[in-house]
Amino acid sequence: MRVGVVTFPGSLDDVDARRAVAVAGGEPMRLWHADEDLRYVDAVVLPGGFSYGDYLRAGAIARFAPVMSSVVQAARGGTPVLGICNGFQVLCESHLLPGALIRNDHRKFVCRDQELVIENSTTAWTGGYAAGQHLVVPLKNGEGGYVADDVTLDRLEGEGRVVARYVGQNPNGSYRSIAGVSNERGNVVGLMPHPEHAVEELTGPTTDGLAFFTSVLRATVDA
Amino acid sequence: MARVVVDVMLKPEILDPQGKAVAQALPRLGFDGITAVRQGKRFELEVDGEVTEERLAQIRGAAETLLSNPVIEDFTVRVEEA
Amino acid sequence: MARVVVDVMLKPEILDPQGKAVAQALPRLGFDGITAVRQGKRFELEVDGEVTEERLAQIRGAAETLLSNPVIEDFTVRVEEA
Amino acid sequence: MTETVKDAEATPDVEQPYRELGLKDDEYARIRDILGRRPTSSELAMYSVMWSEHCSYKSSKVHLRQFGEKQPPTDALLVGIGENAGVVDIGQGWAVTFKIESHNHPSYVEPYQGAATGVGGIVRDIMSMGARPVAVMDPLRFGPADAADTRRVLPGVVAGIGGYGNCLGLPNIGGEVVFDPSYAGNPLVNALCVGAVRHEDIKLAHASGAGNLVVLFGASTGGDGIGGVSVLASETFDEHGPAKRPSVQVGDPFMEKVLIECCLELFAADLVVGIQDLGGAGLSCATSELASSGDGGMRVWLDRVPLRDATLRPEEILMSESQERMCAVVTPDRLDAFLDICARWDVQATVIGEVDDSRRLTVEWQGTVIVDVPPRTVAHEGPVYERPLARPTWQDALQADDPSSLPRPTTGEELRATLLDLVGSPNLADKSWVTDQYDRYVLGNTVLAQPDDAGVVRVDEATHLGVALATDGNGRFTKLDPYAGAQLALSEAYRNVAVTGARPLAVTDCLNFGSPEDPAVMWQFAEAARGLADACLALGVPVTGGNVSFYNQTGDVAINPTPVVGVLGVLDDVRRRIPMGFSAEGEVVLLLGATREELGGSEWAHHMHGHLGGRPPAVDLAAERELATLMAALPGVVTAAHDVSDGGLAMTLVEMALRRGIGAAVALPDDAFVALFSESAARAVVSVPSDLVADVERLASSYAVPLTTLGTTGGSTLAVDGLFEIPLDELRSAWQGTLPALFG
Ligand SMILES: Nc1ncnc2c1ncn2[C@@H]1O[C@H](COP(=O)(O)OP(=O)(O)O)[C@@H](O)[C@H]1O
Ligand SMILES: [Mg+2]
Repeated sequence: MRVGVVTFPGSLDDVDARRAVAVAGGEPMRLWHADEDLRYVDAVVLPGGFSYGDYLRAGAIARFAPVMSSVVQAARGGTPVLGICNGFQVLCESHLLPGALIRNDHRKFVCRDQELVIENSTTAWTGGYAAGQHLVVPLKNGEGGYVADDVTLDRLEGEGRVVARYVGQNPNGSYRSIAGVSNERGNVVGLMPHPEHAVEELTGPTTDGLAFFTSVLRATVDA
Repeated sequence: MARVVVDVMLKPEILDPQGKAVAQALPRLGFDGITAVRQGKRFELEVDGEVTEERLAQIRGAAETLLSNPVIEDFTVRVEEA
Repeated sequence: MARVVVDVMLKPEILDPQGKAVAQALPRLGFDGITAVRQGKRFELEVDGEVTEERLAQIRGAAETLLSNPVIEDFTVRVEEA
Repeated sequence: MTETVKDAEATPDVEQPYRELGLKDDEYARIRDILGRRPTSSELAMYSVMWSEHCSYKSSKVHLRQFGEKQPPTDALLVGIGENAGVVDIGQGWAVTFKIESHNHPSYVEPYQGAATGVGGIVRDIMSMGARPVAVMDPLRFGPADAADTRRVLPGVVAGIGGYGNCLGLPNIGGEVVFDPSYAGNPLVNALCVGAVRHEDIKLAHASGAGNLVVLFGASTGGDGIGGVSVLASETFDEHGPAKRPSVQVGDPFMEKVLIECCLELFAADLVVGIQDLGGAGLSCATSELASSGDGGMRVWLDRVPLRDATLRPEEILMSESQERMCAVVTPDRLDAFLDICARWDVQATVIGEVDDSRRLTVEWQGTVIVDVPPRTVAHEGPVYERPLARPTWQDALQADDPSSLPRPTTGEELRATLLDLVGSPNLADKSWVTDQYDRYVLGNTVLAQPDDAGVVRVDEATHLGVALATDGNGRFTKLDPYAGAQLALSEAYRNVAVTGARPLAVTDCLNFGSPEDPAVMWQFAEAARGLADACLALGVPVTGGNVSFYNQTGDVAINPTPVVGVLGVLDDVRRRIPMGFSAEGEVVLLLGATREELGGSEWAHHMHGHLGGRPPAVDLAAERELATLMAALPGVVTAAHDVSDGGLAMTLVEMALRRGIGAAVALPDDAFVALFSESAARAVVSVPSDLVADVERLASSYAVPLTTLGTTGGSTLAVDGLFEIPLDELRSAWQGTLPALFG
C-alpha cells in the first residue's frame, strides 16, 4: 500500500506524515511539488507546514504547484487524499473542500494537545474510528479558523461531512467548532489537528492519531 | 512604470479577528468614535510599461485566483498615479 | 457614518518577504510584466459622525501607534467617499 | 566614486570617520600600521565592524581563555571553541552541535523581528557545521510582568520566536521566562539551537585550495541592518529608549527553511569544502573568517553580489547584515552540481570570489581593488583589552543585607497563603501562554519539552539515541555573588539534564552583562567567567562555545549580571527518560540532597518582599555530580524526577502534582518554611513505586546522596501534614491564571 506524501517548499510535517504511514504499516512515498508524477500511489497526504511561508494566505501558492493538478485529478477519481493543517488549507484553496481557514480568533499561534470527537467514521480516513469517539492529538496552527457561509455549513452538517469537531473550548474560532471536513464522496478529508504527531507513545501525547493512517490502508485494500 | 493597487478585504459576513482586535484596542488607547474596523491586505504591483486594458484584465485574473480567495474575500483593482 | 482608510506598507528599504513570495508566484501562473510586488495592510475604519480635522488627527495618532510599526512601516490616512 | 587602494595611497591625509564607526584613536592607528597606509573606506568599514565588541570579543577575550585553559579532560569534544559552534560526540557515530546567542538589543527596538532574526542567526550557525538543526530553545528575560513596556516587548518577542522557529519546522523544546526590574528597558532574548550530524559530515569554515570558488547563496543583500547587530550591540540605551532607531532586519523564515533543506542536500552530495553563515558583520565577517582560517588568501568580486537595493555602496554591501545568506567554498568541478541543487530549491547562488594563495583578502569593485588586507588582522587579530576591574563598592552591603530579618509565615494558614501567592507569581507561574505559541511536535522526535526540566529529542530512530538540553541562569544569585551565581546557573542546567536520566556532556553559555567600560561590571564578568570555568572543570563538562552580550543597561544602570548556561546531555535510549510529573498513585516521594536555610536571592524574598540581599545558596559541585551519577542509575526505578530550584521544594511538588493531576501528601521536618521555600542546590524529588524504595535508598547511600522520605503520591490535593492542604484545582488556577491575565 503506497501512500504519497507531498513536499512543498516550506512543508514541515512531511517527515512525520511518512513516519506515521510507516508505523501504520503502509509504504510512504515522497512526492515533490514540482513533479506532476504521483508515482502510482494509492493515497496522498498533503502535510502540515508553511508552504511558501504562508505569506500570502496559507496554501494559496502551493495550490498552483504542478503536483496539485495531479492530486486534484486523482481526488476527483476517488483516490483518498488527506490534508493536514497546511494541507487542509491547500485543499480548500484548491476547491476540493469547501470553506476556508483564517487567522485564529485570538491571533496567536496555538500548539496544544487537543480533544476531538470523530463525527463521521465512514470516510476513507476515519473508518477505523467509531462515530462519537474522542481523541487527543496535537493541534498547532496560526490560521486554523474554519469559516464558510451558513448555507455551506448547514449543507456540510446535513450531509455528515463534518468529520471531526473540537471538544471543549474552541481553540481557534472555527465556525461550529469544526476541526475537519470531507468532500461528498468521503475520499478527501481536511483536518486542522495533527494525527501524524500522535502515533508513537514516546513522542506523542497519545497514539490516537494512528487510526487515520490504518483506516486508509484498509479503505484502499477494500476498494 | 506604473503601479496597480489591489485591495483585498474579508467579506462582511466573515469574522475578522484582526479588525476586531484593533477595534477593541482603540478605545483603550483613548481613540473614540470608531465604530468598526476591518483589516485587509493591500498589494502594490509595479507594472512594466503601460497599463493597458489587457494587462488590467490579467491583473484582475491574478487578484481573483491568487491574491484573494473568493470564498472569503472581495477585491478591488485600481491604477495609481505615479 | 464615514469611512477612513489607513494603508500601511513596509518602508521601501525593508525586506518584504510576502511581496517577494507573490512576485515569484505570479510568473509561474503565467502573469508577466509585473516587476515588483509589495504587500501591506489596509484598515477600514468606520467613523461615527463627521470626519473632522480633529478626528483625523486622532486617527493619524492611532495609525502611528497601533496600526503601524513606525520602525519598519509607513502609513497613509485618507477619507473615503461612502 | 568608490575609493580604491590606489586612492588611499595617493591621499594619506584624508580625514576618516573612524570614531563615528566606533573605532578608538589607537585602533585606527593600528589599522594604518597594519596596512602601511590609511585604509580605504571599504577597509575602514570592515575593520570597524569586525573590531566591534560584538564581533571581536575585545573586552571578554582575556577572560574567556579560561574555558580552554581549564577545560576538563574529555574525549567528547570533536570541535571546540573558536568555530561557529562546538561539536560533541554522543556515540554511535553521531555528534551534536549546539550554541546559544543573544539578540537583546534588536529585540528591544523591534521585538518581533529582533527575536525572529535571533532564531534565524543561531540556526545558520548550526547549519554551518554541516548539521541538521533539530531543536531550538529560548531563554528570555523581561522587566516587571506588569510594566507597560513588558506588555509591548514580551508578546512581540514570543510571537517572533514562534513565527520564525515554527516556520522553520524546528521544535521548541525549552527555555526560560524570567521577570525582574533590572531588565526593564533591556530585555534578554537568548536563543539556542542544536543540530545533529554524523562524525564524517562535520564541516568547518575554512577556505582552502587555491582556485576553489566562493559562492554566496540565499537571500539578496539589502540595506536593512547595516551595522545593525554590531553597532547596536555596542550601543547603550538611555532612559528614553533606544538612542537611535536604526533600520531593523526583517526575517524571511521561509527563505531560511529552504536554505536549510538546500544546505543539507549540498552536504549530502559532498559539494562543499568549507561553509560559513552570514551573521553580524555580514560579508566582512564571512569572507575574512573563511580566508583567515584557510591556508591561502581570497579574492572577492563584490559587484557580483546580488542586491535587493541597487543603490547600495560597496562599504554598505560589506557591512550589510541581511538575513538568510550563506557562503560556501566549492571546487570548480563541483560548481554545476552545487548550482543545480540550489536551483531545485529556488535558492539564488552566485560565485563572488575565489581562493588564492596570496595570503591577502582582496575585494574588487568594477575592476578596481578597494580592499587589500591580511585577513587574520580583520578576523582574528583584533584589539584585546584588559579592562580595569573593581569589586563594586556596594557588594559588601548587599551581601550583609541578608533575608533573615524578613517576616516569615509560620502557621499552616500563612504557609498555605504564601505558597498560593508564589505559585501565581510571574516567575513561577505556568508559562503555557508563551510555550503554546511554539511548535514542540514538528519533526516527531520530541520526547520531552515544556514543562519538563529538560528538552529531550531523539537523534536516531533506529537506536533511540537522543540528547537532553536545559538552559538556566539566575541574575539575582549572580548579582549577590557573580562567581557563585555563574556556578549555580551551570549547576541548575546540569541538574535539569541529569534528572531526565541523561549524562551531562558539554556546555554553551551566553554571558549577558552591562558595560565592559564600567569596572564594576567588568569585575562581575570576570568573576562569572572564572566561576563558570572552574565549575565546568569540576563537573567535567567542557564549554564548547557561546556568546557575550555587553552593554545591557539602561542609562548607567546595568542589568543583573546574567550568565545563561546551556547543558547538553546524552541518553543512549530516550525511551528510558524520566519525566517530571507524578504518574501513579501510592508511590513514595523522596527528596534527594540536603536542605539548608538558604533564602538569599530566593523567589520567596523577591516576590513576597521585593528583597535582594545576602548570599546565594551554597555551591556544592561534588554534590551535584553525585546527584547526577545517582540519577543516571535511576531510569527504570523511579517513575518521576524533578529538580528543586526556584521556589524551593514547595514549587517542585506543585509542578510534579499538576503535571498529570496526581496529588501528594507529605510530612516536613521542623522548620516547614525553610523546608518549603529554601533554594538549596543539588536537590531533586523523585517518585518511586513502594517496592523499589529500598533500591533507591541503597543507590543513594552508595553515591552519598542524602535522602529524605517525604510522603506518598495520590489524591487531588497537595497536603502537608499538620499544616495545610490545597486542592490541585486551586493550585492550578493560581498557577495558570497569571500570564493570560497580564498578556491576554
Ligand atoms: N521561553 C520559553 N520557551 C520554551 N520553553 C520554556 C520557556 N520558558 C519556560 N519554558 C519551559 O517551561 C518549563 C518550566 O520552566 P522553568 O521553571 O524555568 O524550568 P526550570 O526551573 O526547571 O529551569 C521548562 O520545561 C522550560 O523549558
Ligand atoms: Mg527544572
